[in-house]
Amino acid sequence: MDDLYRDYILEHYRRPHNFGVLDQPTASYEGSNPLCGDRITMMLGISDGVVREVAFTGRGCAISQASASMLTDEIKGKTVEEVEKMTPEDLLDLIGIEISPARLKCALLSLDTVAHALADQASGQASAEETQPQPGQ
Amino acid sequence: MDDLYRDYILEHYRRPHNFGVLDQPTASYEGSNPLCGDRITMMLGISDGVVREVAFTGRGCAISQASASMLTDEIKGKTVEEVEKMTPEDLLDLIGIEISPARLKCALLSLDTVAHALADQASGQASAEETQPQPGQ
Amino acid sequence: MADTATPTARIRTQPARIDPHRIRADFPILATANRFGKPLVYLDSAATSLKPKAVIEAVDGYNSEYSSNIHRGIYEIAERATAAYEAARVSTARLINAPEAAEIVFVRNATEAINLVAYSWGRRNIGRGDTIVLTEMEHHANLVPWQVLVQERDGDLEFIPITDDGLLRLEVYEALLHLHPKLVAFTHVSNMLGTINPVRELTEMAHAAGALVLIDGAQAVPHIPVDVQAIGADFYVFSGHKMLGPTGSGALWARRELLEAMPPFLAGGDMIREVHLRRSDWNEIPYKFEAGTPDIAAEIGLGAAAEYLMGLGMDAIRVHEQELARYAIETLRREVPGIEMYGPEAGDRGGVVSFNLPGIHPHDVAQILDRSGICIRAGHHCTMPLHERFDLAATARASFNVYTIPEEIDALAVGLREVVRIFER
Amino acid sequence: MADTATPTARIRTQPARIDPHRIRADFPILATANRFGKPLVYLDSAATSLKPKAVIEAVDGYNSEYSSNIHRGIYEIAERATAAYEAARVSTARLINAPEAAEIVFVRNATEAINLVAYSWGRRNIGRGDTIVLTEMEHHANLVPWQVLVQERDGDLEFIPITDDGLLRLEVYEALLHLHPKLVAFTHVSNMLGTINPVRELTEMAHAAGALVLIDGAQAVPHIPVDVQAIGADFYVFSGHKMLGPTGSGALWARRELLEAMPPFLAGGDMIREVHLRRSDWNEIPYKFEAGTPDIAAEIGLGAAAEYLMGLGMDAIRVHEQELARYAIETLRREVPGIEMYGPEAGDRGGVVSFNLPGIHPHDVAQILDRSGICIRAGHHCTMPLHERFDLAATARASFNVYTIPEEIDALAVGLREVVRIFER
Ligand SMILES: Cc1ncc(COP(=O)(O)O)c(C=O)c1O
Ligand SMILES: Cc1ncc(COP(=O)(O)O)c(C=O)c1O
Repeated sequence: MDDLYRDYILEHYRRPHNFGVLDQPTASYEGSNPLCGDRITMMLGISDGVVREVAFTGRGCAISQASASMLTDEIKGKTVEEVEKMTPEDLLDLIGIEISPARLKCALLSLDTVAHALADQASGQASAEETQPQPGQ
Repeated sequence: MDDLYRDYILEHYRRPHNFGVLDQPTASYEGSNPLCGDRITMMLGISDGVVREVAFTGRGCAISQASASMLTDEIKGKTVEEVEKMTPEDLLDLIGIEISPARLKCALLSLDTVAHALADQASGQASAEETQPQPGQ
Repeated sequence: MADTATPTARIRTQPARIDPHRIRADFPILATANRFGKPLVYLDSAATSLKPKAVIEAVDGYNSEYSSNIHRGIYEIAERATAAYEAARVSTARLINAPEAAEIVFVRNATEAINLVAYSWGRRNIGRGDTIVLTEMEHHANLVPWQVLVQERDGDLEFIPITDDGLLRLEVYEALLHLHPKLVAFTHVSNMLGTINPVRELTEMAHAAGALVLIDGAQAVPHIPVDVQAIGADFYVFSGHKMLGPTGSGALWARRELLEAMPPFLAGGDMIREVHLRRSDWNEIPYKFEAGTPDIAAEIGLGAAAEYLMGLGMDAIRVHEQELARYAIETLRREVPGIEMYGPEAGDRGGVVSFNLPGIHPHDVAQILDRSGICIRAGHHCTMPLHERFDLAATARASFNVYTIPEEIDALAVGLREVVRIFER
Repeated sequence: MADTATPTARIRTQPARIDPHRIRADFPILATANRFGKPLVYLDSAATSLKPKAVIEAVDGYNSEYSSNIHRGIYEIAERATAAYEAARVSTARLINAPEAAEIVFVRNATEAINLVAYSWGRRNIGRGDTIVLTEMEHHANLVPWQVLVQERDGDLEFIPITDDGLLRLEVYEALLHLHPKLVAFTHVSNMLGTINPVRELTEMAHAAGALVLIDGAQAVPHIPVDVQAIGADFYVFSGHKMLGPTGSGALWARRELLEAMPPFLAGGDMIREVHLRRSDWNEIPYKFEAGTPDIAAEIGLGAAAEYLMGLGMDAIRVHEQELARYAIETLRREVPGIEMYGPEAGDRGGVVSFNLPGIHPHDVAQILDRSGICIRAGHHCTMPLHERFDLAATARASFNVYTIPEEIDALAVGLREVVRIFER
């Protein structure tokens, strides 16, 4: 029916993959999108440069939650380098629906949060918190 | 030719009546219209409540100078009370041309200055200076 | 829509009424359709209103017939522009029953008006330990400027809390007034809850405690009769773009003595009397506060909007929108099971209905409605603290105006059922 | 006009030229006539420009097809409005070759832009004894905000004097730079003298002395190619309404690092990231500086104006207006005996000619020209100190734009001879 709300998107939203917490994440970050009230915490378990475990918690719109669910599936088992190379376009291709400009922030929150988690880990911190800039609220 | 620049207006502008200074004015005021650069000093010689002498100096557009010239003719010999009662309409009638809103300040500067001179005299001061408020510059 | 259309007919006609169906012909945008060919169902008037032809043409007329600067030109089109601009000030003053047009300062929007007061009045009157009382339901525009001010001047903010129904708790207000605030600032109508605050009572209480009062009328002036003299307010602000006027237009009204005592805010041309290299004198009000070339076109449009509203009659507009609010609440409650709505129960409330569907994010609601041409707002509506108060991440909001018809609320109900169906499938 | 028409033909055509006669068809107002049936001869473009159809229609399109608020709506017309508003930012950035669109802050006019810098940057960076260097030829907009600032912060103003020809005295500037000013602010093109200042050189000298540079481009952006990167400026400001755009539009450009380091100016919706009752975080640039609902319609119109100007080509516009200035100076000197003109001798000057007729007040000049449909400005043009410098109470000013044709200058000459005739009769 609606292009945006295909069955698989809603399926991911209702039963998100990898939803939950890791006991000992090696990288973790809470990203948010204050305009929408979307909020996601990404937790990664990395060893030997490979993302072995991944989990997320949070609340938000179907787009942001489905995006997080699909992204976690995608990056599990990838090398950190591969994950760092992922572009917004890659994620949008993965999601497979056309996202309007107003919803881009929702769709990309998960990738943005993963990127922050990896950057923090690289610079030795963990679990910093930062909100995502808004193009006007 | 031009309604505003009738012969008698230009005549008053070129050869203003009562242009000059009084030696011993009993009331005097310098009014100005910064937007135009019009500037008029009105001097009155009052005794027994009657304006016996009047003179003005200043520079400005034809409208402001002609207005001052005609006003001084008009008030000479009048009682202070009569002069105080003069309204902008009275002065405009005297000038006898149609003044557009943008030029009203020019036309009325002389009367405004006389009113200030009389008010200052009544309150015991003399020769104060004040500029006229502008409705936007 | 057929199954929900019946209740429409039940709304009784009364003497002072507007005919929204006829009014709709005045709004060119209502003849447009979205990318799927669906007609526009615009339910986001609290964000910005649509513009009637009278306003569009006022702006157009200036731009294409007499575009020129004002207050300075000695030629025909400049005099026409000056007259139109000043006539707009008179119309704007009449709309809120200001004692004189010179007390209307034209600004870009309500936000600028509040900042003007915070900078000009606030920097001079708020010092260390001085208190400003606000409410928990303020729009960010009537909150953040005061945060910045008290932070800079070492003053304090206090907040009138609200009940779960979205009403101000007057007994707490009473107690806060014992702090002898310098200023009490509150919204006339809440843009999220629809609450219409008892502004006259709030103002009297503030004055009795020695405080000045600023009222944010952004959501009031477009919708209910406003009489600043009857209210007794000191400052009253509103935006043109929410009251059928152009973006870029708006007004600060304040009592003459206040405006005269306040230093200028923005400095530049037009607000001065005399300028020398090292000092300047200020012009008289309102020009002292209108530095530079104002938004002549927009303010002329604001005047046209004020005349349009007065032509319809603010009382009649109020009746229309109150009925719409009641109808919306009834209809959505009946047609959309599980819907949660916020704000006071019908009665005295503005034409704004905020709601949530259980388990569905408002952004998803808005996005799905968009396909059907239905425009609602989703988010925090620039009232984050109010959303925090209710522990809500976001809400969806439908808001009305003179051109809103019950059929659009029916369409919303149908759309929301569809949203639920999609998410439940 | 016949007797003065010949010289027109003498202006040679060159490759990069605009055709003002064809351009005139784009400006609906040029088809109007005054109350005596005389066609409009608009020679007051330095006060505000006329608006082409492209701009009028951009405003109209927003108002009648997709009027909605921006950055927040998830529905079609709101996305269209957001896209149009942000596209206008891109066009505006391109016009002055700004490195990125995010460095363009939309404001009402040049005046607001300068005040924004004076409040936000100035309050934080100018303290006791700090010096700001201006020039004697500044518009009040680039003078009074700095007067207010240094008075409040106990700083100092110094002024670069000008020669009798209206050129900045660089040797004095050099000396003033030894005072280690924090800021040097000057106009790019004088609105009274037509002087085009050597902005790149002035900027380099300021930077070498450790000062930041603010350039008032209100009279430059509409008329000459402007490249803020080539100039090396720190702040550059201009108004939309003088560059064929709507009133209410304008821009501050500043380097990203400066904007990011500056605190917000106006506070409210849209400029925040998160708001709590007692504290808030700011949004990223440029949104941090755009509080509340902006003048969406006007800024969209500004984008259309920028595109229109770039379509004509700023180099070609410059050639056209330079020729007009030269033609005006020649023609008036020849046709109007005794006329006094101010500013640099032809050569590198903008399309502005200020003058006086001996013994006749400029207001009378303007008033008489008005009967013939000729619009010029009379007064101090918001440059009172500059008029004091030349010991002038007022001047008359004719100023040009893309739609100005030599025939209009001929008409002015005829009109001025008529003025002289009236006053000499
Ligand atoms: C050189 C200069 N700077 C600044 C301004 C102020 O422009 P605005 O009134 O649009 O703010 C003007 C316009 O009069 C000007 O000519
Ligand atoms: C109650 C209230 N106050 C202030 C504002 C701010 O209005 P503007 O963005 O036009 O300044 C709004 C609009 O969103 C509002 O609803």
